[in-house]
Amino acid sequence: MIGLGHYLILSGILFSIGLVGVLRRKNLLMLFFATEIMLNAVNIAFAAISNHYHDMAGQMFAFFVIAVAASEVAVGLGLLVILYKKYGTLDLDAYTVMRG
Amino acid sequence: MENLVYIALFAPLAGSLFAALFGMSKKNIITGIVTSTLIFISFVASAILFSHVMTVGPVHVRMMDWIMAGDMLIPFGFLVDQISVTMMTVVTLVSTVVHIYSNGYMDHDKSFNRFFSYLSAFVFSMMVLVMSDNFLGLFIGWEGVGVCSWLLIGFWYHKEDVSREVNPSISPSWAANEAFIMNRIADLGMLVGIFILYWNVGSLQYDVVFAALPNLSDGILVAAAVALFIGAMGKSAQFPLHTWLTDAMEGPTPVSALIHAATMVTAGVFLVIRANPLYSMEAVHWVSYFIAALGTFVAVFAASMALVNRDLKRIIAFSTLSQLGYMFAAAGLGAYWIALFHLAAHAFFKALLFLGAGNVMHAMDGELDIFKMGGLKKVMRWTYLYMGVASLALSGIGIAGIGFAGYFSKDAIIEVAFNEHTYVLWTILVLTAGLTAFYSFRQVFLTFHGNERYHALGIHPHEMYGYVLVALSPLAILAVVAGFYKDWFEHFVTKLLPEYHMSEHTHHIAWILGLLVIAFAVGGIVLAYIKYNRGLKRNEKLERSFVYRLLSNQYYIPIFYEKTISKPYAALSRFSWGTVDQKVVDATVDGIGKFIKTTGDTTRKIQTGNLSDYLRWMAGGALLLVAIAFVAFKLSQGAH
Amino acid sequence: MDGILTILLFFPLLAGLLGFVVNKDSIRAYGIAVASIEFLLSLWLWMSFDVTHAGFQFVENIPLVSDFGISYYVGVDGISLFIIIMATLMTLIGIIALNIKKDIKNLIITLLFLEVAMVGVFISLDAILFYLFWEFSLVPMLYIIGAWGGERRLYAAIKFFLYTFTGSLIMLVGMLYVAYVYHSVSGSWSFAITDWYALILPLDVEKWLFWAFFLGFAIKVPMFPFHTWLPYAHGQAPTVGSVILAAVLLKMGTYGFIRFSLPMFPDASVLYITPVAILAIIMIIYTAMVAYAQEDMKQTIAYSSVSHMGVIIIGTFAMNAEGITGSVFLMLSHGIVSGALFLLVGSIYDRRHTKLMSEFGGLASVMPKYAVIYGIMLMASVGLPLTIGFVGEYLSLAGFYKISPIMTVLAGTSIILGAVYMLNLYKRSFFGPVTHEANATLNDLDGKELAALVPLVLIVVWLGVYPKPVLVPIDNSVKALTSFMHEKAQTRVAKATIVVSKKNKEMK
Amino acid sequence: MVMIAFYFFAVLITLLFLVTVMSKNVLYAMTSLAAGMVLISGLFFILGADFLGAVQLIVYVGAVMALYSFAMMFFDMSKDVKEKNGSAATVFVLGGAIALMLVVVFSAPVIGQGVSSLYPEAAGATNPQAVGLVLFTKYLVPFEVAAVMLLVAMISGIILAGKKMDASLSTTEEEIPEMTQGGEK
Repeated sequence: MIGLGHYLILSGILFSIGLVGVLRRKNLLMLFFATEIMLNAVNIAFAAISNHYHDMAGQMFAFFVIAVAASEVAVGLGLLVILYKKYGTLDLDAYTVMRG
Repeated sequence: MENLVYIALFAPLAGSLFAALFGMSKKNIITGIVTSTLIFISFVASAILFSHVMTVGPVHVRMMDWIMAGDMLIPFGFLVDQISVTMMTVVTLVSTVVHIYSNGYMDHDKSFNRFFSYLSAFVFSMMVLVMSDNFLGLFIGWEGVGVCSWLLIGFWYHKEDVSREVNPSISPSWAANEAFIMNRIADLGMLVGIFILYWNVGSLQYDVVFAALPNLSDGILVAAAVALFIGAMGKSAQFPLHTWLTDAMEGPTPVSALIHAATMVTAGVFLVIRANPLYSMEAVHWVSYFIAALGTFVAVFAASMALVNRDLKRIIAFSTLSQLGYMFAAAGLGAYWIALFHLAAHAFFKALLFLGAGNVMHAMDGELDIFKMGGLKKVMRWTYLYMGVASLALSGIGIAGIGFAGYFSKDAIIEVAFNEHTYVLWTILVLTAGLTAFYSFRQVFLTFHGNERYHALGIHPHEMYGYVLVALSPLAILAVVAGFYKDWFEHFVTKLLPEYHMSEHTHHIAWILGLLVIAFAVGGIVLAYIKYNRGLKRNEKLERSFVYRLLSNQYYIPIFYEKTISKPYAALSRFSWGTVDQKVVDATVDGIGKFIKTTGDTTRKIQTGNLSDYLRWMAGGALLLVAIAFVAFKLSQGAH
Repeated sequence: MDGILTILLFFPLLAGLLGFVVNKDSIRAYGIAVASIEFLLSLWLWMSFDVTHAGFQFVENIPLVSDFGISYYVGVDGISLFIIIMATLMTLIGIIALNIKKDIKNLIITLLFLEVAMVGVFISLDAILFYLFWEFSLVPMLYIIGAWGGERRLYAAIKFFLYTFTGSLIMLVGMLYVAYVYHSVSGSWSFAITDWYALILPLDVEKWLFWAFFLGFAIKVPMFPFHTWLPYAHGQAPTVGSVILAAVLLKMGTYGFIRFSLPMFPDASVLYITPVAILAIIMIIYTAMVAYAQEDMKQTIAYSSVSHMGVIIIGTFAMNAEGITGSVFLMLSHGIVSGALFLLVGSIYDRRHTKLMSEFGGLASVMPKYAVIYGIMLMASVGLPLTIGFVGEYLSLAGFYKISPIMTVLAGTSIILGAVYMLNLYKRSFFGPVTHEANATLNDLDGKELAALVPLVLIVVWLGVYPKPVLVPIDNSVKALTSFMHEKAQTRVAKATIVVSKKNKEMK
Repeated sequence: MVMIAFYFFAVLITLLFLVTVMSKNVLYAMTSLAAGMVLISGLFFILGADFLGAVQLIVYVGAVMALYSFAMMFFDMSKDVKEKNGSAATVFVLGGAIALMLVVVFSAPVIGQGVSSLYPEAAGATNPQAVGLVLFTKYLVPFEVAAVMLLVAMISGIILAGKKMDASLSTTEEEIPEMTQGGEK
């Protein structure tokens, strides 16, 4: 029988995959993809817990996560376009303005 | 009578404030006249109060509340009884004379108005001191006279500091600070005495405190007596806090006469007399004896220094110190009324002596070295007469119930010492009487007799103004006749002060004792006559001897104080500032700041500016946090 | 009048905001007008104050965050009343004596904001509100030192800010913990200090909290060894900054002890009298010596200020009405006297652009009025009877005598050492011949400076001779405080140490 | 049956996402991401969150992926992405450690006791109904806020991406300040 633990572990593995992506990739667009993976991983956990407790709060959170993700993509891509215009690349290593 | 009390008290204040209005403008004779008049009014009021106290009894007024906190209630209350009215009369009388005198003495000084403002302020403070009905009120006056003394010693503040060899007092402002600080040291003792009384009695009113004394434990009584006497030691310049008094001679001479001879310095004696119920307690017997012993020591100690001094005013200052010693000796031995009597008599003749010295100084263009004077009696006949009378009174000349003021008062003190079987003290006091006569007349002869050494300086001495000489006459008369009122005075003050009776034995041999003292005094005068009448013959060998140098350098005590107290204090201060404060305390604080800054500088390298690196750090941190949270949760679960 | 405290608090704030639109040339007059009105308002507060009543008056309590018991809770009692009046007075005097041309508009607005913070600290009866104003007061002061200060102003300003800020953070932790304990005892949140008073804490908690609060207050006072920010702040601050810093901001620390530490932790306060008193005595003697070693006139006064604060601490921990009343009174007198002394140093600095004593000498001949006022303030500073300085110093020491005679004698050396450095300063600067050419032609005090200083002289004499109108309201509140502490104390030692005065004397 | 479906989806999703993360080609990455999203909605259906699954399909697979593909047209993405992927070990250790951590946390029986349902599913209602009931009562305000947020995001996305649309892609650095100045005017 598939229990809550299965879903949570799946969610954890997917989250780690996303994290590896975030850490490994240098291309900003790829970073965005990885972020989406992490968000979705969390959504799975929410949905699973919601199902487990028969409580709608989890699903509600998942909805808001999706809303936030959508907004993030909209704004983030806008920013990416500007960055690309400015630097001509999306490579993270090119942005070192914050060097202390 | 209440109004008279207020008039006596506040007339000097009014005069001071009036003069202060003109304080920064140039000389205005009106200030001198107004302040003198107001002091005279105060004197008249005091005299009327005197007769009132004599015929009716003490007056006690309470003006208003001053400090109210917790259970402490301290009013401005004024008590005019036998002790205070005696002091009031003496103070205002001498003050009146000194004010009039100052009109002449200070007439060329550009700060004439300021001088009168200070002088009247002093009289006001002194009146507060003697009239107050509680210890803290006394303390107001106590500090007030201290400040006025500071202002007046440093009156010629513009003079520069010079080395101790040129002027032993360095400069007026230096002497003023020395006097103030030394007094402050003693004042701390006095404050502690006040605290002790307050917390054990619950009040500072004289009557309440004295009534409660029998209920207090011995330790508290001794502590209070000692603490209060420390205060008295400062104001009355008793050893070891005596050095400021001779340095205070830097002030104008009227100031020396009024403050540092007649009134302020006797405040310590006044305090002991005022607190006589405390000092008469059986428990504080040893403290009283110590007071007497210290007084006797100071008497001979100061007299010895006066023997060799060349400075006219300093000699008189040492003699003041010596006479204060006599007063403490009497008070310490329980003869309070005799101490008070000597205080009053001393005020008259010592003020006269100082003012006479002022005349000499005025004539000699400020020169004070008696080795440079001589033969002044030809040009300063009246001054010579006054100083002669005052010196006779100081030496205590008289016989068989007829004599100068000092004869009655000082003799009585010596007799008391004999009567109390303190023969060591008695011997020293008799010896000191001889020394006193010697140095007094050494000064008189060197100043007025012999060859006229001042010609070398190109000075043309002249007698003081006539009105000044007239103004001095009351003091001269009192210096002569005050002694005759001894019995009357005894009768008057012993209504309040404990009586003092000589034993039968003493009474019988009193005439022998008196004769002995007179013999010493006359001996001193004769010795001075032989040595100095013909003029000055310097004895170089003697002047180079160790004892002579010891005495003329005041036993090296001022230098000792400078070397062991002032200099180390200054060095320690600089050490505290330069090393402790800057290099330890502040450096620690800055060190913490620097540590944080260096840490920041070092860890700044993490800030590569590369987002990937930051993300890795973040992931590592998140991992750590989750791990900690998990472990902590597990542990807390395990604990339950 | 119920809203008087709110008016008192917000009037300078609004006036300060309005100040941004006032013309640069008339800003000075505007500042004086606003500060005068504020001062008159505080006098009105005193007039309407019921002197026979010991508790808080003009109380306003409006919940702000009711879930956490934070509210706009203000009120005054005899202890805070006069400190508020002094704060408004010293702001007024500071603005009158202002002698800065640079950017004066911002300076005056900053001063008005600072006034808001000062009034706020002393009227707050809610810990969060208190903390808010406590921290807020740092900002204008930081700005004053940093923008109008001397050469090392940035170092001084940052040191001042970080140092005091660190202390107050620890105090905040203490406050939050008290609130937490209150919550766990009563089940509801409250930051009202009157609620906290009623809270009886376990002894070991009291001890920890005492030190948490102590650190915040001690740095502000500043107590040895946390005092080193002060000389820098004073040395670099402009005159008006020094005046307000010395007169009012330092008092926040000692006020904190009386408002928080004593009534909230009576047992711990009694328990720690000895260590605190030893620190205070070190502070008195040591800083007096350091003051003596200074070459700079302003530094001498800065250190003397620290030394006198030691006496205030001594009085505060006397645990009887005499000492605590004395320490509150000494706060007032110290504020007025050291404020005046800083003003005086400021006037000579404006003329000569130096504060070194060796540069002066013989000033008494050249500037007699200046010398007279300086002399009066100096005498008040060394605690001469019949000046304002004596009453507080005497009562503080007298009160502490009950705790320990030996330590009182040590603390009492303040009157000797104070005389030493002050008279040394006066002698070096004012006495002797005029040695520097530049000093020979100095102008005496002008009208503006006299207008600022003469009122202070009058206050010094008035409260020295007749302190009763001020002393009685303070005393009433302090007596209520001591009897409350006595009631609340749990240990036997504390009950024995805290002296309850016999009864409240009636006002005649 | 559920078990088979779950493992099927789980394995596929994992593989697809691994492709997304590892692939050098952006097009492959995006395609596999979109596929993974679709499969996740399958998981939601299994969990009975029908409405959520539908939203997942519409929003992610429809809107977000469309946005990505449009964005890609701005960039020159036909070539493989060139990256310096240094110290891969750190990354995999970190990722692995976190995965392990999460697995341990989730598998440890530390949660689940004493949790009661805050908003229980309405009895007898279908999932979309239940969602609606909660969303428009308890979560009304957040819902509206989310709507506003989306609006703001949309407008800002348009403005950010749309600035100097006509300018060439080789815009030089100097022109950015001009842009901000232009914004101020």
